[in-house]
Amino acid sequence: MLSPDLTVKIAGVVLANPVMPASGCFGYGEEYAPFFDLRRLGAIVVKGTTAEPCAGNPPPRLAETPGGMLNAIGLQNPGAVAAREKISALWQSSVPVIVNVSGHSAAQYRDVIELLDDLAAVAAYEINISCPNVKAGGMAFGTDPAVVAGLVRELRGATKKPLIIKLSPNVTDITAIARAAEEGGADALSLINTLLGMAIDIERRRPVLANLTGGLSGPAIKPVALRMVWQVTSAVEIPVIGMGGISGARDALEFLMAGASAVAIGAANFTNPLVCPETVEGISDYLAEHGFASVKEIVGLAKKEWS
Amino acid sequence: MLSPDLTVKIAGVVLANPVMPASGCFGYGEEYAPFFDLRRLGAIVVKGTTAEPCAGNPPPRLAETPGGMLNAIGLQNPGAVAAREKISALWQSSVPVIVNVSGHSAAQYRDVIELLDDLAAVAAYEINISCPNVKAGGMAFGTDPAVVAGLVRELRGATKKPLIIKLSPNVTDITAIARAAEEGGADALSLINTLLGMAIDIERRRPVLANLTGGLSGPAIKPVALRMVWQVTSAVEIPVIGMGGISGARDALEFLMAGASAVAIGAANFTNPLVCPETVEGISDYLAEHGFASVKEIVGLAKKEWS
Amino acid sequence: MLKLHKLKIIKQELVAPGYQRLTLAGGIAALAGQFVQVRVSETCDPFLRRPISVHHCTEDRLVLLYRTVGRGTALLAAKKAGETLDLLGPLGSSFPLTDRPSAVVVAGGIGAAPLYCLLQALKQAGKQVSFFYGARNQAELLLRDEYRALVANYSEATDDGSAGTRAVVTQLATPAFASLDATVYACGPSPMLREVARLADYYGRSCFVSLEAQLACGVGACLGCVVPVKGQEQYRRVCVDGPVFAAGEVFFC
Amino acid sequence: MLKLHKLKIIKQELVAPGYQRLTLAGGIAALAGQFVQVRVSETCDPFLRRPISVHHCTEDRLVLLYRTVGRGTALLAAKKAGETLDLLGPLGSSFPLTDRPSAVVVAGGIGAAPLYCLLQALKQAGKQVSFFYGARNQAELLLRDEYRALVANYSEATDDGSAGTRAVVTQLATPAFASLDATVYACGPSPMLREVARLADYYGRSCFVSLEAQLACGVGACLGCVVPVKGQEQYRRVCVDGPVFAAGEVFFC
Ligand SMILES: Cc1cc2nc3c(=O)[nH]c(=O)nc-3n(C[C@H](O)[C@H](O)[C@H](O)COP(=O)(O)OP(=O)(O)OC[C@H]3O[C@@H](n4cnc5c(N)ncnc54)[C@H](O)[C@@H]3O)c2cc1C
Ligand SMILES: Cc1cc2nc3c(=O)[nH]c(=O)nc-3n(C[C@H](O)[C@H](O)[C@H](O)COP(=O)(O)OP(=O)(O)OC[C@H]3O[C@@H](n4cnc5c(N)ncnc54)[C@H](O)[C@@H]3O)c2cc1C
Ligand SMILES: Cc1cc2nc3c(=O)[nH]c(=O)nc-3n(C[C@H](O)[C@H](O)[C@H](O)COP(=O)(O)O)c2cc1C
Ligand SMILES: Cc1cc2nc3c(=O)[nH]c(=O)nc-3n(C[C@H](O)[C@H](O)[C@H](O)COP(=O)(O)O)c2cc1C
Ligand code: FES
Ligand code: FES
Repeated sequence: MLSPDLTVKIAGVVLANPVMPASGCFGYGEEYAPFFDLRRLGAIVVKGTTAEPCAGNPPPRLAETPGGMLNAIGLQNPGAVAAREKISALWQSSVPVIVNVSGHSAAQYRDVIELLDDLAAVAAYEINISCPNVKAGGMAFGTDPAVVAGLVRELRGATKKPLIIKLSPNVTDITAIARAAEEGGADALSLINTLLGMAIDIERRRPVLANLTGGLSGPAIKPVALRMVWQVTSAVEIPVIGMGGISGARDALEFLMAGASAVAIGAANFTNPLVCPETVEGISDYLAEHGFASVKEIVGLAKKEWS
Repeated sequence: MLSPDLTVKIAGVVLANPVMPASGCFGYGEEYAPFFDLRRLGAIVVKGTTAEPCAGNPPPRLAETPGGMLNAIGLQNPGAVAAREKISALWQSSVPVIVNVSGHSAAQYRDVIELLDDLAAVAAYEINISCPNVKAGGMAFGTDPAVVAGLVRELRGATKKPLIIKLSPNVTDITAIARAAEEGGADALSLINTLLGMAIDIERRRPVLANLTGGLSGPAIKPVALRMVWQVTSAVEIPVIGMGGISGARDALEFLMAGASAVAIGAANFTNPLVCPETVEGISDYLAEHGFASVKEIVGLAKKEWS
Repeated sequence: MLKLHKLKIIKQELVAPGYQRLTLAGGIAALAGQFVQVRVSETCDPFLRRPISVHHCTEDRLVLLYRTVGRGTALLAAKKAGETLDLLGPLGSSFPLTDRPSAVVVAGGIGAAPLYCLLQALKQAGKQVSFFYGARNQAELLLRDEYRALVANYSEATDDGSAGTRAVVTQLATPAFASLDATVYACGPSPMLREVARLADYYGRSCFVSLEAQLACGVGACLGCVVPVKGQEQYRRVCVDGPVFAAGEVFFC
Repeated sequence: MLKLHKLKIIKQELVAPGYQRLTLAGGIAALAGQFVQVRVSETCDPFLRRPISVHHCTEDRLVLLYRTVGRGTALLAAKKAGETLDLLGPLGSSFPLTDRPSAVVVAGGIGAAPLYCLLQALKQAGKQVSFFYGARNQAELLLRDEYRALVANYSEATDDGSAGTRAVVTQLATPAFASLDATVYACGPSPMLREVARLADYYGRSCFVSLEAQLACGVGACLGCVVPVKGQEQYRRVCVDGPVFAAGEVFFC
């Protein structure tokens, strides 16, 4: 039997398979390189990168929750200049690198792009308009369609590379934001970022996280993520990278069938460092067993069967 | 040692303790009566009741998810007239009965109240403006502050009994909705209802629920619920009944410390039919061990310690 | 007060690859067709209890027979003698005995589990019982000798012919539907039940089937497990109105 | 390729009420102070791995010593000989050996776990070692004979005086800080470490402490486990930059 074709094309970039680690959960790749050959990934999405170095939030930054976790990292990163080196090193692995771009203003997003745009290593930008842990406005971008359209339009003018807009789930109608990003010129969308949550330590009688609130990720959020991927892929024409609670091939297949063209895996890397390559294999096995020649055949399949 | 005072007052109603089953998870009480003495509850919130009998959604209506479950019951209930009997029967137990009221229009909510308002058994109404499983508009009420304020104002004119407004978490800014309900004349708020989610069966390649989407509940949603309770109790003066993922006293204490004056327990009843009375005892034990004379002392405690 | 039990596991046996028989200390006075809701994990994943029929029940023993199909049943299968099992029950409706002198009982695969209890009750009531036991292959015909010992007429059907007749079990049972003045009872996969219901209707036999559905509460409170029932405006709950229904009520179109 | 192990459990011993020693087959070449990330459940609750220090490690054995404090460690304690444990490691920094001729090692409670490895290394390197072991009571002074056998000077402190001196362990150790030309090593609760750091600073001893934090990835990727470090603009990660830090770096205000 021929092995199924796993390639997908997102925003003009061809990926060898539809599986990538999610931003912030895989550093710049170096930490997971000892566990498996990174060339088994469809792409690598690196940590949220800002123009200037960013210290992030004070600790505690983590809390475990039922079926998931809260994080309030607050975009700790070495800044775009230092990130150049890490990105270039990563590229040696020949896997497309997607740079997650963060900022507190349109100008700051633009700065990151300008500092990185000459790097051949950068295959695309993922514009994080949805980080719930940055107080100065990160969330604001993600919740107002007009602001989103304007930001995307502005960044569209700053680079020829593909722009993937990463959406916040903490909104009443994610399809409105998705359409705004599409109108602004986005090449693709990523969803979902984390749900805004919190935890309280009843012995210390105070919030667990120094930042008060944090972003909820992991299996717990999968049903919400899947619903939003279904809704958004019905509302826009551009491809969607689906994520939120994926911890293996069965979850990934749900997202693909809901309409995602590719998937990203975040928190599950922490439980199982091999989750990404195992998911690639699991998807391939499913396709082979069920007689699909290409992963593209199952994208949105649950919708087609849904009258 | 004196046992701690567990009484709380919500919307003018005195409850013997701050724990009640959440609407839709406890029927009209009869199913759980064989497991424990219902008088151990602070209140009983009954199934969402509509003016006319309602068949609800076709099956399948349930899907298990990581740390939780999806439901798309669609408000199956016998209608307000038939509910009168069940409510009266329940009242024999002497525990305040809160009737969860649902509808597709302001007039329908009003009808339910008119059909029940003479019943002494009804201690308060919980107005469900947030059911994600009713297509004809249930959600719409819950997502627009102006509509919420208008609805509450109208219902305020229809009854002298306390009105508890139950909010949807599927919004960008729940504090705006909460303030609107307060302005409209709400006596208290309940939050959260379920998060909108879905699941796909990858073998059958179609959504698991006949209704496509369903409401996510259970431990998985606790961090989101807790965050919203914290936010809302900072934004309004009226008391809040907190719920979402509570499965025992430790969870309930988190909600109380976040600012909730009482808590409701939904899906956890399915796993542990004794979860409500066990939670009452666990709260009492915690108060005694930590030297609190009354549960009211810990309401919002995590906020006070939070500078 | 009632229905919530913590029973000690006496025996956990692998009766065939992928099939377990679990013996618990303590009786719960269940009727044939009723089930229990088993808590398989102390954690919130899996979140819900798992419904398992009462296979056999005495004053001081409860026996479950189950197939390991997913995570919940795998966790159940991993529990060992000496551990305690948290369960609710007995829950749901039971198979009614009728005034017919004989009974035709049709089992498909693990659907045989609750029918063991029923065969005992029928035997006790002095009924003439014909039992038709279908499975994919010989290995999945569980506890054959024990079932055989309870009935007057015992027949087997397998998909691959590795035991009994190579046929679907309803085909094998058809002559009995035609010839016997019997009440029909069945448990198994849905297509099998539908065919049993059709045959019973055709031959004018009263017929009871046990249904499955995804449950949450198991006690009638959540309204999650419903099926449409003939002539009823409201859906009925599998967990309290069933799992045993008159076949004509639930297979009607 | 590296670091992900599935090791067979050889022994699971209760060494004191609430404390377990777990012996695994297979060596992972860990240094004193390093830890492993243990997967305690196959399900998503608890979701994260649990960090446990390497207590003892040979070519073909890995030994962990841990306290059962919550659900994760309870699940770990429930695992039995013959089962397999999924773990990542060795992870993190280790206790450095210095050119000082002697060492003062201070353990608070279960903080003793990684110090066993260190005491072995110090012994092997021919250092003169004074070990101060503090706990709430005698029962929580784990494996006393084994620790005692590794060191020249062994002293105990308990909160209730049920063994050794009734004192906090840092009080007991203070004279050694003053008199010995030693490197100081410590692991235990944060207030104890802070006091050790203060004493070491006061007496001019170089000092290394092992910190705890809530971890997620354990490999440096998530930036969740950070602590502020003196003179550094960026926070440092406990899981890769630590858990062992120079005391002055992390206790500086
Ligand atoms: C009233 C009742 C009585 C039952 N009695 C028995 C019994 O005596 N012995 C026995 O082996 N099983 C019995 N079942 C079925 C049993 O409950 C399921 O097999 C079990 O819940 C599966 O749990 P799991 O976690 O192992 O599988 P999951 O991981 O939940 O699912 C594994 C696979 O099984 C399928 N599945 C899950 N639940 C069901 C279901 N209820 N019906 C059909 N397919 C399902 C899923 O779609 C999935 O493909 C009964 C079910 C009901 C409703
Ligand atoms: C690098 C490192 C090495 C460690 N080595 C050991 C070891 O060798 N032996 C050992 O017994 N423990 C060790 N620990 C601590 C151990 O990881 C925790 O006790 C464990 O994760 C608790 O898990 P749980 O699920 O049982 O408890 P939880 O249910 O998660 O928590 C129970 C209670 O313990 C507290 N708690 C949880 N984690 C920690 C923590 N990391 N530090 C302090 N309090 C915590 C919680 O706040 C809660 O009050 C180490 C921790 C780190 C970071
Ligand atoms: C520790 C951590 C750090 C994260 N950092 C970022 C980030 O820098 N930029 C971003 O866009 N998303 C970030 N995310 C969100 C993830 O990329 C992902 O959208 C989310 O976690 C949902 O996926 P999951 O459930 O598989 O983790 C972070 C998530 C986690 C858990
Ligand atoms: C099966 C089921 C039915 C529900 N029905 C209703 C309802 O009729 N009206 C309502 O306001 N909320 C309903 N809810 C929502 C719950 O009352 C509660 O707000 C939600 O489940 C979150 O709490 P939990 O996580 O403890 O379940 C229902 C929830 C479940 C699981
Ligand atoms: S499972 Fe809840 S009503 Fe049947
Ligand atoms: S736990 Fe992830 S960086 Fe330390």
